[in-house]
Amino acid sequence: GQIYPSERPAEGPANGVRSDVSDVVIGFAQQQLQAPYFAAMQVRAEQIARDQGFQLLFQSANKDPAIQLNQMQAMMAQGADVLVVNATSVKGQTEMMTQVASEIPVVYIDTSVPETGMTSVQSDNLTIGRESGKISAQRLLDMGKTSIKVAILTGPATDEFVGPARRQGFLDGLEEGGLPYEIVAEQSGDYAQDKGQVAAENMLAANPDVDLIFGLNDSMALGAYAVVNGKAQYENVYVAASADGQKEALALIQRDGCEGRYLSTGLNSPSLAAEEALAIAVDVATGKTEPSDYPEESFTLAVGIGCENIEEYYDPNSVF
Amino acid sequence: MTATPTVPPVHHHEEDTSRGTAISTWLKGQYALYILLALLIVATITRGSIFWGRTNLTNLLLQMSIIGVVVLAQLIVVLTGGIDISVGSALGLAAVVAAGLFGGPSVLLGLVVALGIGGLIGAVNGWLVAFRGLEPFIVTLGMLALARGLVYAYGNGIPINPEAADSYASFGQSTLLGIPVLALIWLAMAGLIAFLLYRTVWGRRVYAIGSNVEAARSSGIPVKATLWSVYILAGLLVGLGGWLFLARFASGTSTAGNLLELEAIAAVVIGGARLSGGYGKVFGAVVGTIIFAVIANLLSLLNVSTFLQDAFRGALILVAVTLATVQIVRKRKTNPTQPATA
Amino acid sequence: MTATPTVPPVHHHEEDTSRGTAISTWLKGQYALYILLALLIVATITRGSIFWGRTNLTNLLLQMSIIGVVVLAQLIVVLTGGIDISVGSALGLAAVVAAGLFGGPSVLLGLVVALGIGGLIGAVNGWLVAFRGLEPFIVTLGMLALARGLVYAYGNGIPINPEAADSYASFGQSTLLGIPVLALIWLAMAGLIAFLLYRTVWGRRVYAIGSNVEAARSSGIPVKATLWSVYILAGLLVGLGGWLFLARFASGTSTAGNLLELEAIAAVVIGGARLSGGYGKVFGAVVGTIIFAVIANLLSLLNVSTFLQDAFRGALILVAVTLATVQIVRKRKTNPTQPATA
Amino acid sequence: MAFTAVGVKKHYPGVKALDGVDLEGYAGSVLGICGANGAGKSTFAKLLAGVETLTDGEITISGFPHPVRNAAEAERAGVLMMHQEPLIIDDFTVGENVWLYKLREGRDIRPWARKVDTNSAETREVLQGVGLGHLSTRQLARGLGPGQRQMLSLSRAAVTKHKIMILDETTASTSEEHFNDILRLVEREKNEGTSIIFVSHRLNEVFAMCDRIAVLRNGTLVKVLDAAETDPDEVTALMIGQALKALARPDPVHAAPDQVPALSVRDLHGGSANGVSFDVNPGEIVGLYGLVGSGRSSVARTITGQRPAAGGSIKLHGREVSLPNPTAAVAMGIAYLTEDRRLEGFVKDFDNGENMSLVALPTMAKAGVVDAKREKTRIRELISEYQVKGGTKTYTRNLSGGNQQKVVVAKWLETDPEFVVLDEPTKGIDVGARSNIYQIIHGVAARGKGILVVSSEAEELLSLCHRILVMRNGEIVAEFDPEHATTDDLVRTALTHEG
Ligand SMILES: Nc1ncnc2c1ncn2[C@@H]1O[C@H](COP(=O)(O)OP(=O)(O)OP(=O)(O)O)[C@@H](O)[C@H]1O
Ligand SMILES: Nc1ncnc2c1ncn2[C@@H]1O[C@H](COP(=O)(O)OP(=O)(O)OP(=O)(O)O)[C@@H](O)[C@H]1O
Ligand SMILES: [Mg+2]
Ligand SMILES: [Mg+2]
Repeated sequence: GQIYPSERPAEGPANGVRSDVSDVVIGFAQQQLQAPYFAAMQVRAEQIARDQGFQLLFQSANKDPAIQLNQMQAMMAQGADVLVVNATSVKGQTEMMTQVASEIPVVYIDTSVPETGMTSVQSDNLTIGRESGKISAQRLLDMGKTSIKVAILTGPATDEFVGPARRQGFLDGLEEGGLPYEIVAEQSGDYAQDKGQVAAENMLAANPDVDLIFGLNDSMALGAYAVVNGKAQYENVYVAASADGQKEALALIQRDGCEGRYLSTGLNSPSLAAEEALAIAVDVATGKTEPSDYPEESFTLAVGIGCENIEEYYDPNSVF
Repeated sequence: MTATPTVPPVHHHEEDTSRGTAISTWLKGQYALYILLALLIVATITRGSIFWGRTNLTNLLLQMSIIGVVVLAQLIVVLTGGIDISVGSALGLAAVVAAGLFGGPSVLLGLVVALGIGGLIGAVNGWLVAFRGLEPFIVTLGMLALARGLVYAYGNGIPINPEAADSYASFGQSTLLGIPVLALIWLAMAGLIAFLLYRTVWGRRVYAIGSNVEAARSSGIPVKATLWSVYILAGLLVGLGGWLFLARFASGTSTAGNLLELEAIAAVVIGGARLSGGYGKVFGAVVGTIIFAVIANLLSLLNVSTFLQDAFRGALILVAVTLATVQIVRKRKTNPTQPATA
Repeated sequence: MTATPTVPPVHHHEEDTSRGTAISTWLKGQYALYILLALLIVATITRGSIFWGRTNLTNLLLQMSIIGVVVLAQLIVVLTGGIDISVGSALGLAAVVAAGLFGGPSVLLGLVVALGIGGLIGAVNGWLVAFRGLEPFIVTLGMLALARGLVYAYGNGIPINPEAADSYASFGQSTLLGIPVLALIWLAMAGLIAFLLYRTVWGRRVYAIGSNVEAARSSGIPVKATLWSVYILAGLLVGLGGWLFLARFASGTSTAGNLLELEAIAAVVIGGARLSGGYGKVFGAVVGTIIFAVIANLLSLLNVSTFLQDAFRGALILVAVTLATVQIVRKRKTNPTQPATA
Repeated sequence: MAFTAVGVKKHYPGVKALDGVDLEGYAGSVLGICGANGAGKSTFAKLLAGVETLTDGEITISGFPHPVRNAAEAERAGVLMMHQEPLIIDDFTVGENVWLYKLREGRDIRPWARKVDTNSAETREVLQGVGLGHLSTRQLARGLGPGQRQMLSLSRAAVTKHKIMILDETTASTSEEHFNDILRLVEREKNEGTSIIFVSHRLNEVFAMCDRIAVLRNGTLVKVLDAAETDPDEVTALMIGQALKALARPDPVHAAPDQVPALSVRDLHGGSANGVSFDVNPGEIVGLYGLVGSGRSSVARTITGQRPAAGGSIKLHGREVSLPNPTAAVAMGIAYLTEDRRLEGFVKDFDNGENMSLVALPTMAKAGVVDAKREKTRIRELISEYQVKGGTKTYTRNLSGGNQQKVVVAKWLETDPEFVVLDEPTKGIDVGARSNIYQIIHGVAARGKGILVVSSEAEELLSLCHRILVMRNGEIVAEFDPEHATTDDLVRTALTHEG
């Protein structure tokens, strides 16, 4: 026999249409919690569930597709109507998600598995990175630089999609901004502040003449900032991030304004994404819409944040 | 390492010929079984209908089968007094290469490749441990990093989907008499290892080496060859695990098998094996596997907050092992020649 | 049949009084030192000027000091024949709570809190191991999950920045005679542990328990109390490590100390300690710490691709330990009663 | 000719354990090997059994094409060795230990080869033959005492084909009763044409069993004697270079009528001890005799906190004490010299110095910090006082069995205990060093301490003690005054069955 007899995507909520929002059960399969961005998404999702009164099953997979499958299956066993999934692997979950999506509608958030599920709410990492890159390029041009040496803090080796997009976007942004660059070093900081700091230390020791060190998220860039901050030998090194808009980074940009050394970051709002994805899920579960009503993907707002537009985005009371 | 509390009481002179006594003696040692029982009771009370539902049981079996095979590999290594922390990475490498080599055109070829990779890794580990006399921990730590590094290098961190992804996927979810085939493969392996350990000369050698390697050597037991064969067999099992991974997920992801080593060792230990070697049972290892799978499943079913899941899992382990030994500690009081730690 | 009627010459064991012999005997055992030497030579050839530059050396010292303290904690546990895989999570918890409790208003209060958390975790681990007779592996595995879970729960996964972040940061960067203060703290701890292990009754007891717990018990050594004190001391060291983490990164991140346990155990083992207990030196552990820090630093300086770093690290470990034992294995050939696996 | 050893040398770092020994063994004949502790007896045996590798020289075994190089080859050549520390796998059952050698190379090498039935009637019969008939074949070997372990390893003789059998101090911790079992077994083997090597420090046993006696000294062969044409005095003289002075009996103790006993035990239960009562006065050496398994060690362990008492009272100098663990006992000045040297005697990774100061260390420390100089000086003194053949920095595990025993005795007596229990104190110690140990024990008694000596050797107790208690089935059944008792009296009392 076969456990999942069909390969066609589910056409309606797994347990039939619910008449009332309070009967709805939504499973949220998060890919990991190791970075604040993902943690903030959970906090927002739980808030929404409380406000609207549906039941939220939230699990996080530690970046492991195997664990994620187990968790999704457990959610289905508990009667979830719709799944919101932040996939752990873009390429590696195709068959798995085909099987899962044959029994339950799947809304992707942040990271999706192409050709499976009903729709995806993504942040446009390429654009976010590009916008941040442009702002950084402008600042550096204003300082009179005509070309720069760059060091990059990347994600782990398992970072198959989001990281490379952010990296490419940022570099494109530098180019579009009219600033030629040379990459002199590139090391992983695992998206974590402490690992980022250590990697930055090493790269800067090997290449003290770097002009810009940028991280694929704010946590790592903050680590790099801690290295250069207050050290005479690195006074000409500037820091930027391609994405996230983490509170601490925004605070730095806010504090030092256009004199600061933390040049830019990109907005990747966990709250916005969570709101949109859950709205779709609830609509499908209550029969307001059908899975086939949605496009394959939609993007959340993508902007770069620098010293000039920081006021719009900095909120000292936000979780993230 | 602490003496395993399941070691039978030191002095008993009569032959336990009556079957009843034998069973009751056996039951006394099975504290892993009590932990499992307690877990199942908790599961039944809190989420009975869902937990015992057909869907969930099928899921559980599937979730256990891959780690289950790895636990068996870990068991035979632990029995010799060694440890293999490379099992997770080795599984990952076997899965990725089996998915990618020649494009991964067939499920059967994948099996051969996965076994080959696993066996090769086991052979290298075993050679260094047996013939070079190196600490298993440091050898397999090196292998852990090396194999994982090769996984990344092989696909540049991007998952590798075999050409035969469809066949893998449909094989992975096929059932026989309602039981997932992957689970059947796991149980067959458990049977095979049990046979090898309990019924063959090789098995006795494994236990002898783990219990007292010097006595084993002086008795003329081929210590090095046996150790090597143990690591190779463990490698083959891990390779099989990699293939099962492909069957279940139809893709060789670069995280395949990540952190599996900790869980495998934990399952072996909670199943009553002694990390210093010479004592441990296949049945215990199987129960240990089930325990960890049920814990993970139950935390999911209870929808415990993700932030708290780790904390719950940890607390559960601590409480379980502590409670299970209350009685054993009491027994030890009357028999204090038993070491507190051995 | 031949009988030698001449009275044989009396042979007796001379004490090695000559200093030269003592040093050469000592040098023979220091294979970790050779690995380090080889690494340093590689570093000098490939990236000499940068590697030996002031900035990089300062970085290296800073990078070593946190893990260095944890390695010391691991060492004393390993000496008793135990293992502590909760060190990483415990460090994380100590760091996060020290950063968050009362808002983390002062560096000194942070130290007290971090030591308190570390000591408490150590006390629980130690109590379960010493007085309940549980396997250290399974106990600390439970604690690994529990402490990490509490880290997540405490800050909902979001980093906690102490109010005194600036003081932490400036303290973390301060130097004394050009040497980072954090590194000095680490070295002072190494000195303290060396003193405790080699010069005190307590230290002798630790080794005795690790080597032969039954002999220790039978000789009237308070095995349980000593074991407990070892885990508590280890916990305090880990707590100190958490505080050093704060001083260095000025933020209690939820990943603080992640996977530190593997590296700590590896450093202890490559430093020559035996996982089954009773044998190991502080000097070796310090060298082991340096080895792993230099490997990571070097891979970074050489700008090795992320995809290949793990593979390089693994291969390096395997090659290093294999080469270093070529001579040892040869020695062992003449003395085959030595166990292959200890 | 069963084996020929020519120019055999074995050098350890710093020690020439054997330095050119030529020796031959004949089929159907027993060769005794005598020598002081550390003379190289065990080393020779291990070389013959292929367990250690020769530094130089050659050992050939008749019928085997080339000199043996390892344990597997020696086994194929027909060598069966009973090690001084018997090869027992603790996690195996008694039955599995009997058949341990079935796991050797050369036989059943195929991994799927099925193991033998270790609980068969044959197994039980074999155990019966070495006096272990009361053991279950299914019980773990872990719980067995040293004597039982020796006999268990001896049982393998009945299930292994061999042409040469080596008994290395197999009788060291067994009593007279078991020696008779061994004697019978050796007779049988001799008749089948086995060449036997017997190593023992009990000269009476050597003379009872052997046809020829080889005397080793410091790694060289002094002489090979015909047993019929020599006597114990000549052997002793060859062994230690001088004739042995007869042992002086200890001075009698004169107990004052109202004296409080150093130790007073009433109705003690624990282990196999079953309602035992006795007193030991200050300055008195009391012997405890009995057969293997009579419960002597249970008494010794219970009154020293090594195992908790199941009932009864223990008074030290008139004060009732509770001894939940050895730590408490040591704190009260009660010392227990274990009979199980391998398991509890010394710390494997400690050198002689560290082992000897293990218990007394707190007295050599200030505020927990060891006074290294004081420790070192004291250790040096102890090494020479106890005639340990080895340096302070030598690992105790590398010493010969007898020298290990000396280290362990020194470790306990160094604490200056109030009450001392010695379980088989001279196990494996040569005749020369033995009288030295006796003198030390006498010295302790002379300082007014109470001493209880457990031994399987009646003769030892008769010459060492003021008073001898005999145990049978966990109870004390008789008391003897050594002045008027003989070995025979003791053995007969110990053996007599109730009824
Ligand atoms: N593994 C070893 N390493 C170093 N020295 C050793 C080792 N084994 C034995 N020796 C030394 O070899 C010498 C001979 O030891 P052996 O065990 O043969 O003595 P023995 O005659 O059996 O003494 P005993 O009567 O005490 O058993 C001793 O000095 C001993 O210290
Ligand atoms: N609690 C117990 N109940 C029953 N039998 C026991 C108990 N404890 C020990 N025994 C057994 O009783 C026997 C005698 O033990 P003990 O060691 O006290 O005697 P022993 O005369 O010193 O013998 P040995 O010479 O073997 O040391 C041993 O076989 C031992 O296994
Ligand atoms: Mg000997
Ligand atoms: Mg006894």
